[in-house]
Amino acid sequence: MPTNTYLNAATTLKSWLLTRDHKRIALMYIAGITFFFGIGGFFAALIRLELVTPAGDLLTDETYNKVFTMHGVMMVFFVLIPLIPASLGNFLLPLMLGTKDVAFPKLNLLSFYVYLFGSLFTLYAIVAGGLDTGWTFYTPFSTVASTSAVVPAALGIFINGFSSILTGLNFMVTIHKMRAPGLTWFRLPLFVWALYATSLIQVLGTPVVAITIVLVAAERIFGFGLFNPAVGGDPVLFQHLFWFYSHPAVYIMILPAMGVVSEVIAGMARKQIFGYSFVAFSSLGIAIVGFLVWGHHMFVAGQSIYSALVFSVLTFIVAIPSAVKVFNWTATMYKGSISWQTPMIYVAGFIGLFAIGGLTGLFLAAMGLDIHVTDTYFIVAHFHYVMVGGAIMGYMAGIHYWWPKITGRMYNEFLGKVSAAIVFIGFNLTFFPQFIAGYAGMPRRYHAYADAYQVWNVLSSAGASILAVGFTMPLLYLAWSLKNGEIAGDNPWGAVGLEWNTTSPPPTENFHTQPIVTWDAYEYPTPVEGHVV
Amino acid sequence: MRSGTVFFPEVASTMAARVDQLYLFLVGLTAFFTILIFTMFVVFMVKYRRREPNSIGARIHGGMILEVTWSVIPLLIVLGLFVWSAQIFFAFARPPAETLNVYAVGKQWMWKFQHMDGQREINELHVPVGRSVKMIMTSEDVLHDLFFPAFRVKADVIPGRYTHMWFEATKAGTYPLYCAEYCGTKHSGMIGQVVVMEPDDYQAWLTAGAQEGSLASAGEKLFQDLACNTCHRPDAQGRGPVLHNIYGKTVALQSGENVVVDEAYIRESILRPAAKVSAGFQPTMPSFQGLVSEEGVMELIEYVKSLQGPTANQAVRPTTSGPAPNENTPSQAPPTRN
Amino acid sequence: MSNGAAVAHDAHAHHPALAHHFESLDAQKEASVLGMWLFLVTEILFFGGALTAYMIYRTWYPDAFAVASSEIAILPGAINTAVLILSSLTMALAVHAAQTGERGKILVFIAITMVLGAAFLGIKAYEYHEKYVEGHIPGLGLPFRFEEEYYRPAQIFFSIYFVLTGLHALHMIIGLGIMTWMLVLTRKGVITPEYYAPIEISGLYWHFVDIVWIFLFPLLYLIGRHVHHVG
Amino acid sequence: MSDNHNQHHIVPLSTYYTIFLALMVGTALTWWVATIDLGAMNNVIMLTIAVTKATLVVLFFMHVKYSSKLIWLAVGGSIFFLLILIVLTLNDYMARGWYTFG
Ligand code: HEA
Ligand code: HEA
Ligand code: HEC
Ligand code: CUA
Ligand SMILES: [Cu+2]
Repeated sequence: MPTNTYLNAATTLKSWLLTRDHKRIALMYIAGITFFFGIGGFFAALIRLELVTPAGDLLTDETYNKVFTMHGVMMVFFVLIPLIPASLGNFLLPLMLGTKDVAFPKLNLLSFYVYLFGSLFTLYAIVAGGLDTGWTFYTPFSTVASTSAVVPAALGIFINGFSSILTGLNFMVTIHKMRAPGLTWFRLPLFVWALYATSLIQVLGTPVVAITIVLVAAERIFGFGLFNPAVGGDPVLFQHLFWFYSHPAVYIMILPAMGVVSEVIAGMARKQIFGYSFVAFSSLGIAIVGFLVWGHHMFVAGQSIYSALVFSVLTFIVAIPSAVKVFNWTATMYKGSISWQTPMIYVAGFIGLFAIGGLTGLFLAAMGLDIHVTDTYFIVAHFHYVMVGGAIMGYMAGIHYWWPKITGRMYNEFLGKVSAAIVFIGFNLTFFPQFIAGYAGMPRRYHAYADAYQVWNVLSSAGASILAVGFTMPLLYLAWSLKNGEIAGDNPWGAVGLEWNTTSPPPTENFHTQPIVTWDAYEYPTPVEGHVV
Repeated sequence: MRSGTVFFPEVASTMAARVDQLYLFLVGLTAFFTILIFTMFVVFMVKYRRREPNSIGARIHGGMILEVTWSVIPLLIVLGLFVWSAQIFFAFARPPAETLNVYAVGKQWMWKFQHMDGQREINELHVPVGRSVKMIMTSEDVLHDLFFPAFRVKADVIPGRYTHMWFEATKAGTYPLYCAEYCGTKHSGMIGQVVVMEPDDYQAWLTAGAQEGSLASAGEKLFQDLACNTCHRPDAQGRGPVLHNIYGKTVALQSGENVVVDEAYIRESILRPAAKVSAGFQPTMPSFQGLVSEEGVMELIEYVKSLQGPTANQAVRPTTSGPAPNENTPSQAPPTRN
Repeated sequence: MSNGAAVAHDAHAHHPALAHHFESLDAQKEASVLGMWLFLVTEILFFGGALTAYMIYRTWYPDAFAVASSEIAILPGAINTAVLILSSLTMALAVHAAQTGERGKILVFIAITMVLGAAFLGIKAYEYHEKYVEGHIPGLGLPFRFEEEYYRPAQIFFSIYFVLTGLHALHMIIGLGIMTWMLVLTRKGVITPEYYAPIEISGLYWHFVDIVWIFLFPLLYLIGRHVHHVG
Repeated sequence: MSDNHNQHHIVPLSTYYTIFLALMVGTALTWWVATIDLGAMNNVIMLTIAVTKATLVVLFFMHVKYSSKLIWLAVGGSIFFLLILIVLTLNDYMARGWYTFG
């Protein structure tokens, strides 16, 4: 192990809590996000336990509603939105740009604490009465009917939003202003492009959900009636404002994962990404066109049918850049030198699951069909395929891929592959049946359901228990490797990219000498110096 | 109750098969692309697995022809899907000219249905086979959503406003109905069944169940009880406009706008008369908000709608002719709220 | 090579405000100005969400909104507009003084800016009080008084009025905090013609808040006024 | 924009005073316009004045006239996305009352 690393630069608690080092901040995020993933997963377990039988006998209906709401809130706002940008993004962005830190290190630390504060605030809301509005906070239920702790929970999400905004802002400035000499835009790794596109959404979208939350809170606290039909307000307006952010937000979740996939494929196949600029621009395309499609969540919500028409066609179009990415990745594999390490296994999983998740998105974009499937388990299956099968799988690939860089040690390859396989199997068993149950008519957010759907629910719950094992294993063997893992060396995969040009773990200043870039991304020299086959 | 196979809900409406076709096509499309891509990916992983520790991949940068191909083909596919799905959507949005109207009120946590002939039902809906049924729906509290899996149709039910949907059942039987928009504690208990009957059975059910008379006659009674008739008289001598024959007409408002008299407009006139004042009248009509329930409003509406035919002295109030109203879209732009 | 890095450090690191990861003060300033602008982008969309609600309801209830907005006295709003524009001028002058290194002037102009900001808030408080007296607060359990015809949509108008002006006032208060901090920095001699980025970006924030008001004034006070109760 | 480090541009004081005067005149003008009846043109004029005033502040007080393209892009971009929000939402409300065709 190198002697001078960011990990041993200082070891006091204070040196961690007040650090401005993007790498340490990234680690703190990883800890926080894992914690909330655990909580979200705990709620998921309760959901699946409840749904084993149709009767709804484990939890009361009130508790069940709180459970799935908190599951959705935790997973969306405190896990998936920060997941990759704040952890891997924070760690890697300056390394990939060949710079010492992000543009505003203090702001970076601040956004971590804002994240922590916001999410703990929402946790407090659970204690203070829970939240039963669903993660979507639809009015007028959330404003006039719900008796749960809507305001504290929403306030936590509001606070948390600043964290997301500040991270996005920080990254954008960093990418514009801090690139190493010679590192032009078209030499950037695709992960950086993906982070840039993500930041764009964070900066442009998050404020709108923030004001929406303010309006809901104003209605609950002061009794202002902006969405209240009783004074002539329109509940559907809330949905417009909410989805203006929350649809692009799903791309906040998937774009960074797509960036990871590009890196892992290039690194593991030791090959330039096929159609680099198409993959790069498709990220921007998704980010921008993604702002034009939010109304597809409201096809049956009472919006104008002409408006629905516009949103539908735009939704179909936004699927194209995703298709372009998938095809380019597959083409990249052609004549690669592909290593079968755990990250690559996860990427293969990502491709299959994201294809299903994305293509089922087309079912929903198809208005005439969405009428039948909206608000059923078909939707639940769709979004778990993209969010868990896509985003979480991408994260798992990335965390394994860069684990040696982050910690200087290797994880256990055998356990890695086994748990990847378990996750893949468990995942499909959990969520595939939900497509069928959904089409057969099972509504979502149901605490008790018709007997006819029980088959699918039992399968799903069985799958979830396998999935839980699959997610717990990495937690254990990764933790174990921190002390006992094999020393990784600076570039275990024999990959190119500035992050592999420094020690593992990197020094606080990231590089001992300022890198000057004279090559394109993923330009592989022969022979490659790597340790792992 | 019949709920179809474990894979499909019962196919029990004219639209269901059309929806299923699109669904099956998409299932095929998804299977095709997923298998294609996943197989290629895995095959490449095997075929080009790393054999030498130091080997690198071939230097390939990209190819324009491929990029264009795999952008344009999916684009054509999705545009085709768009057209197909939009056709189905418009068929759902456009009820046939002759429909059997049923009112539905969603309320935490039950469904109330009212038939034209006066039958009221809770969490159970009787409809005949082979006739288009139009649901005119509103909510007393929060959002709900009336969902008939067997008919492949659902629509949100929104407080303060009417939404519509229609279906034509094709097969007698009993099918589930659900609330599909989350509405609070007993959302999953807000369920019931729709009983589709052969026309004769339906007639029999109608006559057996007739209690208070038709909706319109209940409305007439309310009209008197609430003293509407003191102002709205058939002879243009009252303080308010004559309500005969106004349904479906376009009337002029004080503000200079015109508005089509449909359910939404009548509802608004009763609950918030000051919002749109008819031209030539003073806004003296009191609001009946809180004095009359959503069901009562529906009865009044049906009564006003039933006031067709000649009366004395019709020409007093200014009406302008306009396109026939389409109940599917409540009224002109701003008026859609109420 | 850590030696080389140290040498490079020495070359331009004499300025205490230069962070270790920036090449030069110029690069650092460019980054912070860009950062501030991106923050203002989020602010635009933040207010934009509420403005969207305003637009929707304005097109729904044009008459009610016109009547409701003419219940608000123009004079205080107009004075406040002038006060804010003047404060924007003094803010710009403060930045100018920072660029030319006239410390005394920076202090004076920032102080004037703050006084004007406080005056704005004072007038705003007076206006809120008027609304309270007139019974135009659509919530807090207070009685809402309005002519029957527009009773409900007027509540929506005033809800939007209070949300927008309230958030604007909150931004002013935060602005006053920032300005206080700028006074301290200037007093301490941190601000120099080489390093005045803090003043510059605080100025950007202040001007932005001014711009919001430039829109709020016609939108909330004036539009539709010619139709009803002109005065 | 005399030097390449455009951030160092110092705007002459006279510019600031001119802009200030223009803003004050604009405010007075808006008020006056509000009190006369020009039909639909009232709102158009008032909003045009507001947009002009805001543009002046952005260009001169906030130095965007002297700033890099990137800043222009940020300003333009945020307005563009705000318009998306407003236009696509309004589109729904405008079209709700339309008749279905066929
Ligand atoms: C990571 C998150 C994520 C992602 C990436 C997506 C991606 C997409 N989503 Fe999804 N979606 C959600 C998360 C996500 N979604 C969530 C959380 C909800 C529900 C929220 C709630 O109500 O609680 C939802 C709901 C949702 C709805 C609303 C349904 C309803 O409530 O009625 C719709 C409707 O159009 C939709 C569509 C799409 C489409 C078209 C894509 C596209 O971007 C997908 C593009 C990808 C592909 C198309 C696959 C790859 C391409 C190929 C394999 C090549 C072949 C391609 C073609 C032939 C086109 N989604
Ligand atoms: C990132 C997003 C995300 C993720 C990862 C998940 C993960 C899972 N989700 Fe969830 N889900 C949502 C987002 C997500 N979900 C959203 C947005 C909703 C909608 C909510 C709403 O309607 O409002 C929803 C709703 C939802 C429902 C529908 C509820 C209903 O409509 O009634 C169901 C039902 O099966 C479900 C199941 C699951 C399961 C089994 C998992 C599994 O994948 C979870 C597996 C994970 C674990 C079991 C934890 C692993 C253990 C550890 C990591 C160790 C523990 C660690 C510590 C203690 C530190 N989810
Ligand atoms: C005190 C007198 C009064 C009473 C009582 C009254 N109305 Fe009216 N109504 C009016 C007047 C005046 C108008 C026209 C002005 C307006 O549109 O508000 C009107 C308008 C209407 C309209 C709109 C007609 C059109 O052509 O635009 C309907 C529908 C209506 N009333 C129904 C009812 C019903 C139903 C009731 C009883 C529940 C009722 N009214 C009670 C005075 C009254
Ligand atoms: Cu009613 Cu759900
Ligand atoms: Cu979406």
